[in-house]
Amino acid sequence: MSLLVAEHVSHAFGSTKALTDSHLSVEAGEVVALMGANGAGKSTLVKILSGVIRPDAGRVTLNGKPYAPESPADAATRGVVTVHQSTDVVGIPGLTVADALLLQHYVEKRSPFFLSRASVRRQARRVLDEAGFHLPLDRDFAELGAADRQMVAIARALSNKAELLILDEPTASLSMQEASRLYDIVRGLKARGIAVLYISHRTADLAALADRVVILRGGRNVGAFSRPVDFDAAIETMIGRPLSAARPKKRERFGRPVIELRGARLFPDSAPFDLVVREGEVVAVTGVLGAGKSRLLSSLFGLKRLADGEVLLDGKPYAPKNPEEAIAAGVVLAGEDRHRSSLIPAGWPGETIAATISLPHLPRWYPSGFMFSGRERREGNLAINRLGIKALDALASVWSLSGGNQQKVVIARWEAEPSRALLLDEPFQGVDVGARQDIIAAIRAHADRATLIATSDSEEAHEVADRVIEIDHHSLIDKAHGGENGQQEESI
Amino acid sequence: MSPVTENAHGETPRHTDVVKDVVRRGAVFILLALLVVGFSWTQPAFANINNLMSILQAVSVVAIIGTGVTVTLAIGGFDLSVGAVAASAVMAASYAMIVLGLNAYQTVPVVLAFGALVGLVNAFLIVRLQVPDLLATLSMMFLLMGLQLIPTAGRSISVGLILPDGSTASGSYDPMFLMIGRSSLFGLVPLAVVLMLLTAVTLYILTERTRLGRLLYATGGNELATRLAGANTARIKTFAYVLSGVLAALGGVIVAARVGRGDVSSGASLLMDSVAASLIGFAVLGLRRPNVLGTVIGAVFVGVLLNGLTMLNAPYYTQDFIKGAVLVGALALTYGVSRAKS
Amino acid sequence: MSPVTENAHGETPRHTDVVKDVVRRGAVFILLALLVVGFSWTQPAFANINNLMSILQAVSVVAIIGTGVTVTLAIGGFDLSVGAVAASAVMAASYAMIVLGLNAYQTVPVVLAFGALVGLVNAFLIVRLQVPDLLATLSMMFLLMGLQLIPTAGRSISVGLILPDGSTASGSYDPMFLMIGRSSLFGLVPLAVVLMLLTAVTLYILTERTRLGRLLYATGGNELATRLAGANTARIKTFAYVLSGVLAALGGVIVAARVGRGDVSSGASLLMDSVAASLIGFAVLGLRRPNVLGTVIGAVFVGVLLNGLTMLNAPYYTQDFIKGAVLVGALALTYGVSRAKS
Amino acid sequence: EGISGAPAPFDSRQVNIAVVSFLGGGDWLQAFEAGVKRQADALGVNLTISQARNDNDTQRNLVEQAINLGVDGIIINNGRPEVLKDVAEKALEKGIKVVAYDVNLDNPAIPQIEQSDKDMASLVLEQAVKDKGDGFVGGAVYVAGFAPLDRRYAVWKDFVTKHNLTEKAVWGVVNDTVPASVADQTKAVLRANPDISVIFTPWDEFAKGVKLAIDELGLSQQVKIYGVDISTADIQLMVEPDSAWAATAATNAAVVGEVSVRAVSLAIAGQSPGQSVLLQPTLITRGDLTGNDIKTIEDLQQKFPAFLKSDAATASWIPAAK
Ligand SMILES: Nc1ncnc2c1ncn2[C@@H]1O[C@H](COP(=O)(O)OP(=O)(O)OP(=O)(O)O)[C@@H](O)[C@H]1O
Ligand SMILES: Nc1ncnc2c1ncn2[C@@H]1O[C@H](COP(=O)(O)OP(=O)(O)OP(=O)(O)O)[C@@H](O)[C@H]1O
Ligand SMILES: [Mg+2]
Ligand SMILES: [Mg+2]
Repeated sequence: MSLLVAEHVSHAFGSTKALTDSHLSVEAGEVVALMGANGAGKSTLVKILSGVIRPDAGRVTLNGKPYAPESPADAATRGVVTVHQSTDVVGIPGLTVADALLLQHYVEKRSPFFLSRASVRRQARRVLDEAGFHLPLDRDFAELGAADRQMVAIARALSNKAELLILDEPTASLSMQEASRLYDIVRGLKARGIAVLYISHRTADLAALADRVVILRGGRNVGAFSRPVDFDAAIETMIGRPLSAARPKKRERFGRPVIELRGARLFPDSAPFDLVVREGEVVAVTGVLGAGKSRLLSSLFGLKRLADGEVLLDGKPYAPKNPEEAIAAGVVLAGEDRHRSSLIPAGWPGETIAATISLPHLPRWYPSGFMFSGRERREGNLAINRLGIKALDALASVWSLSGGNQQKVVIARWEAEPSRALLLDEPFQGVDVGARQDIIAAIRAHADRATLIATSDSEEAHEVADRVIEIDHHSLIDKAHGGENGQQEESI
Repeated sequence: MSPVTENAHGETPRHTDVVKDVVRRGAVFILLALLVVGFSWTQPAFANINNLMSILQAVSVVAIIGTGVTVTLAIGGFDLSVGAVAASAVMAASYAMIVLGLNAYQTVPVVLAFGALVGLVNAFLIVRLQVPDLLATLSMMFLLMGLQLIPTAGRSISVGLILPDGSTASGSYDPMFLMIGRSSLFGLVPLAVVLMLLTAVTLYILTERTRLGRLLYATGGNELATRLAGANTARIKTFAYVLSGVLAALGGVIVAARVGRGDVSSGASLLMDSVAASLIGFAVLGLRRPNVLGTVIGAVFVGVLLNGLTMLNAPYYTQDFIKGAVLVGALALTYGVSRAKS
Repeated sequence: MSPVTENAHGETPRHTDVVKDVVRRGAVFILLALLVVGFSWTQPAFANINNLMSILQAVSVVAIIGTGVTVTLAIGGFDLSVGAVAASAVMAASYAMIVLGLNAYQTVPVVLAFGALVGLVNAFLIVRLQVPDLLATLSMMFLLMGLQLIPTAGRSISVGLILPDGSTASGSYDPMFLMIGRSSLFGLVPLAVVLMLLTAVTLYILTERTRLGRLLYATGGNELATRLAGANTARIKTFAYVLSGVLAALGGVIVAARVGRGDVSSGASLLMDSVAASLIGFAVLGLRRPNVLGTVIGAVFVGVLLNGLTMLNAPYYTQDFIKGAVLVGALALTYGVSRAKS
Repeated sequence: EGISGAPAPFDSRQVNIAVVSFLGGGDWLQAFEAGVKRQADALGVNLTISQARNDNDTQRNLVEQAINLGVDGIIINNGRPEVLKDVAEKALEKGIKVVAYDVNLDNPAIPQIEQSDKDMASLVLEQAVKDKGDGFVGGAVYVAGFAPLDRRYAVWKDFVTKHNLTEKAVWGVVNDTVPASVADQTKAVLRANPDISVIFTPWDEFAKGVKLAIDELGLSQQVKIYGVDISTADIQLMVEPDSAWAATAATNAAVVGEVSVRAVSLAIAGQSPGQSVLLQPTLITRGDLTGNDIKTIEDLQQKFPAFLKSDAATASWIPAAK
């Protein structure tokens, strides 16, 4: 008997049918991968199984008994534990990391009512140790980056007595190191007979773990593959067209230097390094968690100051004090964690796709100050077509988009106007393979600017960049002369 | 095809949904219309154009101050000092004319500048020292409640005021100044109402139809994202608090011009009423967010209610009750009707 | 790490940082100590133990109501109705004894139940109808301001009250009830102060040292995350509003027992003062978040200030001014000193 | 220091007196406190003045604080008997003398000073009946819960039955902008009830609002105001050409302040001022003011000596206030 069986499940958000008559079964001790392009309905199915939303139609059984969780708490008590895609919903700004790790303990009626600082630390330490992660327990959760948040979520989920563990893009912002630790953990769970439903856009994850792959497209089941999985075929089924074999052509010659760092130090005690990014060149920076990728980009964007060294922009000294100055100088950044760094909340003016794109360009698009001309809508629709954003109209809310399409909107913002240097921090978080190609094509289409991308995924780095450099302990290890052509592993 | 484009197959919105939506968006308007019809029917004098103008005049101060509160709500803040600013502006205007002997053309700019200054100080506390907005503006409120009384040692300011040093103030209210509160355009539309409409239209356009307005809301929605998009959020927030201060001072000018003297008051009821107007504004049009149009309609709504109840000779203590009950009703309609949707 | 939240890396705290931290965490305590020393020096009667008890007694009501406000702030809400609940509780207690002839043992539970009921209604509006908290509790405030007057047609309630039907109420204040406000333990510590301390300790433990407390703060910090972790946030929020209502009613009981009659009041100053105490509490210990201990210390702080200033014969309007100025000072120290850090 | 020839303790040391007012502001309180200061200066008394701002609990606290301060005497200005009785007794137990103005603490040891609200309201309403005759149609501005207003309004109710008047409407509000808000209400009332010819305003702030409304509606010939209380600002409103404010009745608040200080001083010196000290109100009509060219309170005091001072609670050793 299957552990979990879902049949004829449908769900609509207003007029958007996120899931139509879809089905899924998971056996005990099996790792099932759920694949689908952005907006295919994966997270919607996860939310149904974890009791966040109720399906419009369909039937789910768990261990043969009807299963219709009223709430996340209900799902958890029945052994279905979920790590959600959004890292915003993991912990509480203002409370500590330890509290975030123990949030579920606080809900449990059985755990002791009174707490002390020592008991909280002790329990949190135990949760972390079980997962084998290292995190600062006393730090405010708000200070954690996306990757650390993801680790909190995973550790917390593992501490539950789960029969079915659902992981919705758990590795989106993890580097190879943490990801492989997660693989070990998942294999351990499997060995204990625990079922795992795993969602990821990284083929590496799926290749390492999946016993079976279920593919959704447009909210419907369109295929299933068993081990050994033919991922090329799976991806084709998933995006509904063959993946273009042609890799984006790497340029041989670049223009003048745009960004030059000389003797730069990210922190007073880190090693100095040089970096030059030229017109038309795309440079990717990779490195493990906390290596300093984000730090490098934010120093160039006026959010942080370099501890030492000199920066030139187009040959002239460049030291922005804030993003305003950086943008005025032509240096733009799309931050990691789009919810915090780029989007206006739902239901609030400026939540539309058009407004998300137009926010930095308002002075140029509306020089009079009055916004009567409707230019942002036109520009928004252009972007929708150019990047293949799955939306009806630019005046739709970005919150009605799936995670990957939201990310495309963020990229579209900085594609809408020319810039000298484009800085992208983890631009492919949660973006499906097809969409990644769209985005890469858009990024590479510009020969007149320099692009610097920070990503923890070296596959992605090699796919997008002319040159990949690694950062470690806050300093660059330049592999520019290494064979980036030869090094390109099979990536999707 | 993406699910989003699939609504061709999707069901057309159901009938009950449409009704719900009308109720939600129109709840306040429907209640307002019912009130007007009900009052006019029971008391014909209510629908008299002069009475309607009186209602607008009565709400003008609260509406003007309320739009300022709305702008601070839009940037994600909250200005608790508006009532005290308005109360201090009444004192300041009276002081300027009666003690300093200024005329209307000098007094009005001075008082508005005073409001702007308070806004600047609020902004300094909030933007530079990063004091939470409620906390900063609450302190400012207490500060002003005391400050307004210091120049006259706690006395109300009227003609013939005896100053702390024993001498008698020689100035008087400039008749030009009194015009602001007492004259009417074409003998029909009180100047205060004209000021309210001007403020409302200007701020409506500013907040809903300009770049700056977009940035105001963006700052309130996600300050970090707005800053990363290159906006100077510190300046935007400062603008909002200065605007709120100036509008509160303008409200004070109108009160002073109407009453013709400077009375000691804490401004607490002005604060409550203008916050109420801003908050009812959330329900107007079902927008569920601060908006200038909603604020003004919210103020008018309360004004109609109070005027009508007074005409029907409802005891004063039932008025607060009915005000609260109608508020709760409007809210239940706006928010409750479609709670399944959110 | 996000570029924006990351901290200076690796620096050991410098000496100035330590000083700054002490100033930031201790700003309110340092000011409080300075005040006490200053007042005792200029006016020896100030440091008299009876006077210190008077201060505590004077702040007890505000502190108790303030802790309720603090709990609602902790869940990310805001209860604007507490002042009106307390004012209505005074009327309800008086009505219960004078008109209905109940005794103390019946009156107190009835009044506290009334507070709980108001909290339930607030919670219903906020949790079920999803009305924004400010809006819901503001409406409730207006509702109560009117409602408290309806049973007596706007009259104050004192012995010998003439009812709307013309008869005379026969009850009177139960002396046991008056004890709540007027008696002292060991002839020294007023019962109201004991109640304040009990409330403070209970709520301190509840909010800082229990699972429920964490869930309260978690709901306020990120409701969705808390719900996804399996908590019933609707019940948590309801609990907070009911608690706030009960504490406000308790505040009202103490006021009633002190004044011995039911006078009409809007509760506006109780609201402002208890909100002020909660907000000053943010600065206490440099926590920058709502916290019960801070609220009580904030209330005491204001109480010391006002008592001392009255003893020094400062006119009331300078008291407001100084209250505001000291608030701003405490804030500037708490928030400003370390703004480079954040 | 001390006043030579005065009884103890005035001859030997600084005497401290606390004044605890229930009100928070307004012309009346200003004048009262001015009178208190004048008489205290003449006596060389050190004052602690505080206001409860209409809050019962605060007033108790302030009285307790005065006890903690160890003053010689306390003047309680307005307030509620139930609220103050036991703290006043506590003060007496500590040997502190207490006098009360306009609040009946029902204790033989506490001299009562009274401005008769009943007399004030009767004076001005009798004038109204004289002007308009029995059976006129009127309205009153009134908010319950303020003791003096309650007493004055009760007199109006008596007049309504006794003189067969019609009370068409009762309205009123107490907030930050009393005159403006009352004006808004009054306009609504007068539009709904055009037959109202008299409006009784038991507080001068109400009168200001009603006058504003009448001016805005241009009804100053048809509707007349009969009020209570007086101040320089009120006088100016009454003498305006075509003013609707026909008459008011008042005691001189400054004199009340002086009498209160004298009474508590007598008590401190062990010389009883008597259980009850009554201050007589004066009726002031618009005609009195315009006829005598009175523009300020000072003018009024010159022309109406009864308004200037009271010989209640005096003694040879108490110097007159200047
Ligand atoms: N709250 C919502 N309101 C409206 N539409 C929504 C909402 N959430 C999801 N959708 C829509 O439902 C569809 C399925 O979204 P879902 O989040 O399940 O996709 P996904 O497969 O998880 O995509 P991704 O890989 O990008 O995370 C999308 O078209 C999306 O736009
Ligand atoms: N709040 C903080 N306090 C102290 N150190 C911090 C803080 N935030 C970040 N750091 C440190 O700064 C360094 C650079 O972090 P950065 O965010 O640039 O790394 P990254 O390579 O972008 O990693 P990630 O994959 O997490 O985004 C790391 O050593 C990190 O530990
Ligand atoms: Mg998803
Ligand atoms: Mg990073």
